Amino acid sequence: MSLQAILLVAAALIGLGLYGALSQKSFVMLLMGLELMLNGVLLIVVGCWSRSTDGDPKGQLLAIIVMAVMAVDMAIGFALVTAVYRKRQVDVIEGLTTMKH
Amino acid sequence: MLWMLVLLPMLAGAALFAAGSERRAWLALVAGATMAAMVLLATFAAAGSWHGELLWSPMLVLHVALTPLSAAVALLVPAVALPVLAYAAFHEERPGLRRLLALLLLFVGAMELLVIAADLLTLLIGWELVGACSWALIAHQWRDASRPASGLYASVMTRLGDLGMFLAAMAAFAGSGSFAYADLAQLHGLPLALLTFGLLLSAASKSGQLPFSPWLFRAMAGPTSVSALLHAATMVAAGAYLLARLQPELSRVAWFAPATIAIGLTTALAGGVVAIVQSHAKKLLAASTSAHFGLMFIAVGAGYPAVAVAHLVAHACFKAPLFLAAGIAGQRIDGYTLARMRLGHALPWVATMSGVAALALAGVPPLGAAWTKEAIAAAGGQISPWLAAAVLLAGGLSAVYAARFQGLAFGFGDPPVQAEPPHRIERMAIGLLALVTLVLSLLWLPRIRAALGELLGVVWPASDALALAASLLLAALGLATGYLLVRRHPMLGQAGAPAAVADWWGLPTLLRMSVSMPVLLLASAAARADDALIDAAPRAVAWLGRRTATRIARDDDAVVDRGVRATETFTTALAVFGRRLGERIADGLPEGAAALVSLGGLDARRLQTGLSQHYVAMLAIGGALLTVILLLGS
Amino acid sequence: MVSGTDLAFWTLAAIAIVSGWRVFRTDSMVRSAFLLLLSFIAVGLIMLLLRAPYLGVATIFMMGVEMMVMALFMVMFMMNPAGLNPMNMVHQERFAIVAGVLAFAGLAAAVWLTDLPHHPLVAGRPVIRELGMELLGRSMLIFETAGVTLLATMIGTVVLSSRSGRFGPADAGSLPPTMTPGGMPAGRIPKKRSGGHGGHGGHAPSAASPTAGEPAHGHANDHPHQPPEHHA
Amino acid sequence: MPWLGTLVLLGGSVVFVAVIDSLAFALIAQRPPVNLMRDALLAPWRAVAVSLVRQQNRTEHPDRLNWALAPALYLALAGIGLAVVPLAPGVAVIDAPTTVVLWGAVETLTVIAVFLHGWSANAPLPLIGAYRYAAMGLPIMLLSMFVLIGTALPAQSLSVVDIVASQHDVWNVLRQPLGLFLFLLLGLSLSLRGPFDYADSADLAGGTAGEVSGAARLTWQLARHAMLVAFAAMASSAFLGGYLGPVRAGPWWLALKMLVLITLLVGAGHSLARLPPSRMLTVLWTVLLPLAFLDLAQAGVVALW
Amino acid sequence: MSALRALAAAAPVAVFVAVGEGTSDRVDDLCLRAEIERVASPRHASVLLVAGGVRERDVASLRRLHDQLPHPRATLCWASDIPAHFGTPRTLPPDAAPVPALRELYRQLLTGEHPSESDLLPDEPPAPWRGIGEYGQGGKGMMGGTPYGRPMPMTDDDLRDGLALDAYTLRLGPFMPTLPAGLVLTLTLQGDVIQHARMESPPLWPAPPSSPHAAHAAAVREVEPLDDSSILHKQGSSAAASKGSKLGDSDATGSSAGQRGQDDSRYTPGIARTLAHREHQRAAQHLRGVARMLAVLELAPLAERCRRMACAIQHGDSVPIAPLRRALVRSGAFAAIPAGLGQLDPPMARALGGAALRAAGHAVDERLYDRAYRELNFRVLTQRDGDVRARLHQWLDEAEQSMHLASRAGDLAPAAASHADERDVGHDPLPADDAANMPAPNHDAFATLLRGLEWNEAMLVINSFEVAVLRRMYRPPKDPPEEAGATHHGHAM
Repeated sequence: MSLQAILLVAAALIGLGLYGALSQKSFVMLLMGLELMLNGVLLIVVGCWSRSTDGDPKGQLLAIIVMAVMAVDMAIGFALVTAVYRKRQVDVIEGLTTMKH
Repeated sequence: MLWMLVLLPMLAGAALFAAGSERRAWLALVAGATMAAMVLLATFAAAGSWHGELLWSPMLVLHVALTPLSAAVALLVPAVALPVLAYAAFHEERPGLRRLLALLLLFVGAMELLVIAADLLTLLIGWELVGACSWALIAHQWRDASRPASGLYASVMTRLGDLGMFLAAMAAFAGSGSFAYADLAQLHGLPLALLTFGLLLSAASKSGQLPFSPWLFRAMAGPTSVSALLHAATMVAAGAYLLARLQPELSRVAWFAPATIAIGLTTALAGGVVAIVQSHAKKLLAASTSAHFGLMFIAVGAGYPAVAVAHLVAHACFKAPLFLAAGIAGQRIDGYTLARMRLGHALPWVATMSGVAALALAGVPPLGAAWTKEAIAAAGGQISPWLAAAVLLAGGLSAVYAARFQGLAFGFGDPPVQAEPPHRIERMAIGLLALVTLVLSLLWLPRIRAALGELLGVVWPASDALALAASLLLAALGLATGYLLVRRHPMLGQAGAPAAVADWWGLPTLLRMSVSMPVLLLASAAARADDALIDAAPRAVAWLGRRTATRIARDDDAVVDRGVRATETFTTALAVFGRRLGERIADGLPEGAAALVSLGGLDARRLQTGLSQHYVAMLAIGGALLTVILLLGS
Repeated sequence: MVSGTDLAFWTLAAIAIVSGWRVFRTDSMVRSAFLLLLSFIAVGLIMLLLRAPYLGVATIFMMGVEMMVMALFMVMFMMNPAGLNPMNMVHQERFAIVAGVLAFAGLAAAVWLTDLPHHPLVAGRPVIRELGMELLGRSMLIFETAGVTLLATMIGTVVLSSRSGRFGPADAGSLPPTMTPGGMPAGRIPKKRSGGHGGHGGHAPSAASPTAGEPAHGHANDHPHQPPEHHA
Repeated sequence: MPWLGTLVLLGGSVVFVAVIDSLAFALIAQRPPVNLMRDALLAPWRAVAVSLVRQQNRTEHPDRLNWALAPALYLALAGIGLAVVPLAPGVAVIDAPTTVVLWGAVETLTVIAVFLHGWSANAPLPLIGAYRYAAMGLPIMLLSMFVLIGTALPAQSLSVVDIVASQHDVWNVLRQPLGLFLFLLLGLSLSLRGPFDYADSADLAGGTAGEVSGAARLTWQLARHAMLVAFAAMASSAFLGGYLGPVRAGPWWLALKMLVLITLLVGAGHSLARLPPSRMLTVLWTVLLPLAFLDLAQAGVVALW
Repeated sequence: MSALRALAAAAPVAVFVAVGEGTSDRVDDLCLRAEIERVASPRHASVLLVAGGVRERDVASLRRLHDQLPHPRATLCWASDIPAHFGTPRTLPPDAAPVPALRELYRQLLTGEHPSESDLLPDEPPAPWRGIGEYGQGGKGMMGGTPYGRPMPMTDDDLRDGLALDAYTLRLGPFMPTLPAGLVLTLTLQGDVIQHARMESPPLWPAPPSSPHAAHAAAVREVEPLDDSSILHKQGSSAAASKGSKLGDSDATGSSAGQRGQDDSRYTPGIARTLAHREHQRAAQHLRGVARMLAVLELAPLAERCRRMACAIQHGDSVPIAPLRRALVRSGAFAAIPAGLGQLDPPMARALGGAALRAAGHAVDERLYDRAYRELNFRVLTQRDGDVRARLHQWLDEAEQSMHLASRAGDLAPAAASHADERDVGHDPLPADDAANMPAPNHDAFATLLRGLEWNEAMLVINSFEVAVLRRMYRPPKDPPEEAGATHHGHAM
């Protein structure tokens, strides 16, 4: 279980997340994609913390901060989806075509 | 503190010039006070034997010190300057009076520096300052063109002498590594010789000895007080004082004594004769000054510098009032021709004072001047009896022209000449000086002489009765001939051979012929050569340039015209070409660019699909590019 | 020699990656949400293997709640939450695949090339105590800031998602999307929305695109009528 | 050893729960006392037999994987919940340093299990049951976590083993009396009982379990009882000192406390009315959560003191 | 038969009851028996009991209900003729005791003697699932309507939040145990919030019409032989205390006849419509209402206790209501019901009448005009705010008052059974659909009451009305409801 293996797994998760974020039509699935990428990031943080800093508490703090980011990201994402849905009643990315000047 | 002696007059002069008001009394008061202070300071300095040095640079240190001889002269200079300055404040005309008195004060300071100098460098500085002051003072009335010319003539002649001083200073430094007088003892051989030659040359030029004596006559162009102070009492004395000061060191050179005696004797005799036949009052006195300094040279050459200094003091005391009197007389008849003076009746007080001075000039005992003349004779006698005789002869000559001066200037002329009496201060000045001359007669008292000798630390030369008697005889003989000359030949020296002799035996013309003429010829020849040869090249070049310019101009017309025509045809062709193709290009480019931009704009707009997934995609691409760049960059 | 933890790590990694991949491939949205949860649980367990007990379990704990909410949102907003009515919910598929692969390749290359340090955490270290001291000790500010950020997020989400906004109801004038641009809103006649249009009264269900609900001259509170000459 | 002990405890307790459940129902319903005890004792086994005999039905297009996963997950979570509890000093199946957080994770995943159970049936009433339980599950889980943190304070550790050890001289229920009451509410919600039974409620005709029959329904009921057992174990460990007891500490004290709590909960389950969901949510968020904060603060003060 | 099946056979029979016309009360009493267990969902049942006559429009629902039971399953039609193409269920004449039949049927089912009945309907969706879109999705209009038979949720603005989410139209069948028997609703839900409610068909009377002048003794008789004495069996000891008789715990069939005989003298239904009897009926009726409310409040044991008391009272025992009220207060039932839920405004209350009217504060009761009651200085009990909680209190108070009146009334036969009074007792002699000629309330009371409520609150409101009041709320649809078979394939329940 070398750090290289961990980071490779995390890279795979991030790649999958990116694939998901780019390919999915619906906003919520886009959020899922981002969440998966953050999952990869979380694994990286904990992996590096465990394998290289031999227990520096700041590593764990960073992991907690990443988790906080995931929470905030999801919360704001859902709020925006709701707001957009109220306004446009659309939950598919194609529905929003006004984001240009 | 000794430096105060130098700085006080200089600062007073500067202050006087900067802020002084034009009122004569105020100027006289300031000058007088300064001189009185200097006299006091000099006495203290002499008493306390002060000395001082100024560190100019690690190598160059200016030393000043007082030996008994220099103390005496240092005391003499302000003493004589006091009455002369007062006289000048009231005698000279008003315009430029502040400049005159300031320069006189500056001169007194410089003279003091020269006197108290203890090393050649300080001496050189004082020597140069004094020369400059003399040039400035001679050319005081610079509005009259001849005065500056005379000033220049005088300063050039003395500068030639000064070169000797520079030579001496360099030799001293080369030899002993420092300028101090004390170190001069270490010199020997060539440097010592060079030093002696330099000093002797400069002393001779400064004291108006032959062959440099004619500049004194040109110096008489300055105002009377200048002539009195500089060209009689002090500046001219610098040369004699220098030799007296350094006589112990210089006498180690074998040829120093005879050379000095030779110069002194010839000048004394020649000067005496010139003075006798001179018809101009001030020039007569100037010739007499040269003569008496010749006597001082003889005394130094004989090995008795003290005697030279004593005679210097005496000479200053009786020559100054003579000049002052001549000044007054000259002012009255508006000219200095002796024959026209005869002011005995008009200026009785001045005449008497002048008489006392004339007697001293003549060397009539019991005046001090006589004793000093006798001392010189005695000193000369030490060398050889013939020298003593020559000295006495010179003394006789002085008696002659003393009588002639007194008789002509202040004799009793047939038609009584009317002139208003001089200002009270002028009379006081002449009176003071005459009084000092009388005080000097105390020298005759052996005790006073011994005390003075012991004070100065010198041994007076033994004077024998025979010499004394001979001098008395000669003096009486002189007075008589003078009287006769006045009576019979009052116009002597104004025409014919005596006129030529009167002008230093034609020495100025000789000098002119031998020195200035060749130099001028050489200069003009060089100028011509320069014009002929050196200028030829640039002229040729200029000529050549003009020729080519003309040819170019000619060709130019042909070429240029053809060129113009060619360009004209070319431009028309170009225009035609332009109209056809150029227009298209000129318009095509901007329109094409505009089209491109609008196309790009359209594409860019198409890029903005409004669909956020496309934006996310672009973000991803951007991120990738960024990482690639970062990777490439690292 | 493959040790127990390595075996566990590789199985969990496989679970995480496969479930991560299946998240975007399943039709049923609720399943994809809980597949993501499975992926997170796998990562959490890996963290346990990496001797970060608190972080692992906390991840599972937090992600459980989050995925629950995610599933509810999926059901709320997605047209086909149970995936019974297969529809294509994917766009720019190829590009996404390429991007994903490239990202993975790039990161993998980076990982592969750098020589990573290897001094694993010693077993006995009181990791949780240190974390506690750190959170409420030296990095108290960071921790509190994160807390305040979460508070701000809560407030933000409420404001964003609530109906009543400062400038009138958030859904004023919103109409269901039309099947064809400019077509009739799908499935129902848009009745006058309660908080919707101001004084203009119910608008006839003319075949008007949602943006051109009103006749040309009429004012529209938030649907400015595009002038006809505006060609796309 | 801990494995065996925990399994025996689980099995025995589940049977006890089933018996107490039917006995409490009969007593509260004031049934004629004829062979009441016999029926109550036999009721669990009979229900098992009936379920096993019956065919497992299918609805239309259910989410078959999740439908099977839900009861299994629910039972597994109950198992994990119980495994966390120490039977004797230092003796617990899972003795990780963060077992309290693990218990939190169990609570969270229980909500997901019940939601999945309701969602997978692809029928309206179970779906409504799933929604309502999801709404209820989260606040109650928050409530319980605050209270548990309260118990972790004196132990200065997140491990249940340490928490029990910290109650050597004074039980946590004395340190924070309010904590046990609030924690018990969680028990009702976790095991879908009485006032907190929003998932399998009667007004939804069985709720999430309405469309389930046969073995699946059996595992679901079994899981419900197992979760109640796990909760009782956790509650008694966290608040009543687990295996600690006056004469000699040992697993019997734990068992006794669990049985008391189980009886209390089953009785409350059958005799307390259920508020409508919106009203219950208001009570939870505005009354019970602040109470939980107060309790946590009080526990903190006690711990600091 | 394997040990497992033997053990299963010993368990109480899991019965799902499809309540028909006028049998609701007797079914409640029946289910008090220990031998059978009434289950909430057909999935948990082994035997489908069809009690009473099933209306024509409910037969389709019955068929779907039948297919929802898991194998091994069997059907027992009790006191009802076999509905059209309903397979070969076992039938039972109305006067036969259902419980032993049920046990026997169940035993045979387990032993395999009685084969598990097969499905009545083909097991595939009304229309093929395949959509017309290239991905197999979507019918014509993607949104709304009922593409190929499945009710496709349509987006509609939520009442409370205006968020246009899926509004799901649900048809709650006649056999929903929570709802009064026979009531069919069409609800449009967002989540569990009711956007729109409509009563498709009114609930069935819970008991056969027993009004003296309309149905004669035959009709009453038709009900009487029902072996409800066995129901007494389940009555709790406390209820029996008042009566003093110790209910034997012997097997149901044997002793019931005896017991019934025992209290015949006191309670001769139908012959002397004594005031006591009618008050007992009223009290029982109210208690059954309370029981249904408690079931919704998840207080199943108390509900069963309440039903047992109702059964006892209906058979003439005077059971004290106070302990029940105390138990209710202790269980927090009143506190649980939110204040102001299902509040009736005066016009609606007047239109609906009955206990609901009195709960709304209007002292309107036929009994006031009855001389007998006046002699017993009868006072009309009213509540104040007319919401669900008030109605619950009203039921309890009236039940207690009725018991009090019954105990004091002795054999005083009411001089004139006023027509209006009987109506509110619930035994409405009028034919099922006579509501049409009643002054229909001016607007759809049912829809306004339920609009915006959550599911739980809606159930509380529906169950807070007697069947008579609910029937008055029923407003027949203007155009004939398209009853065509497979269209509204709503949920079978």
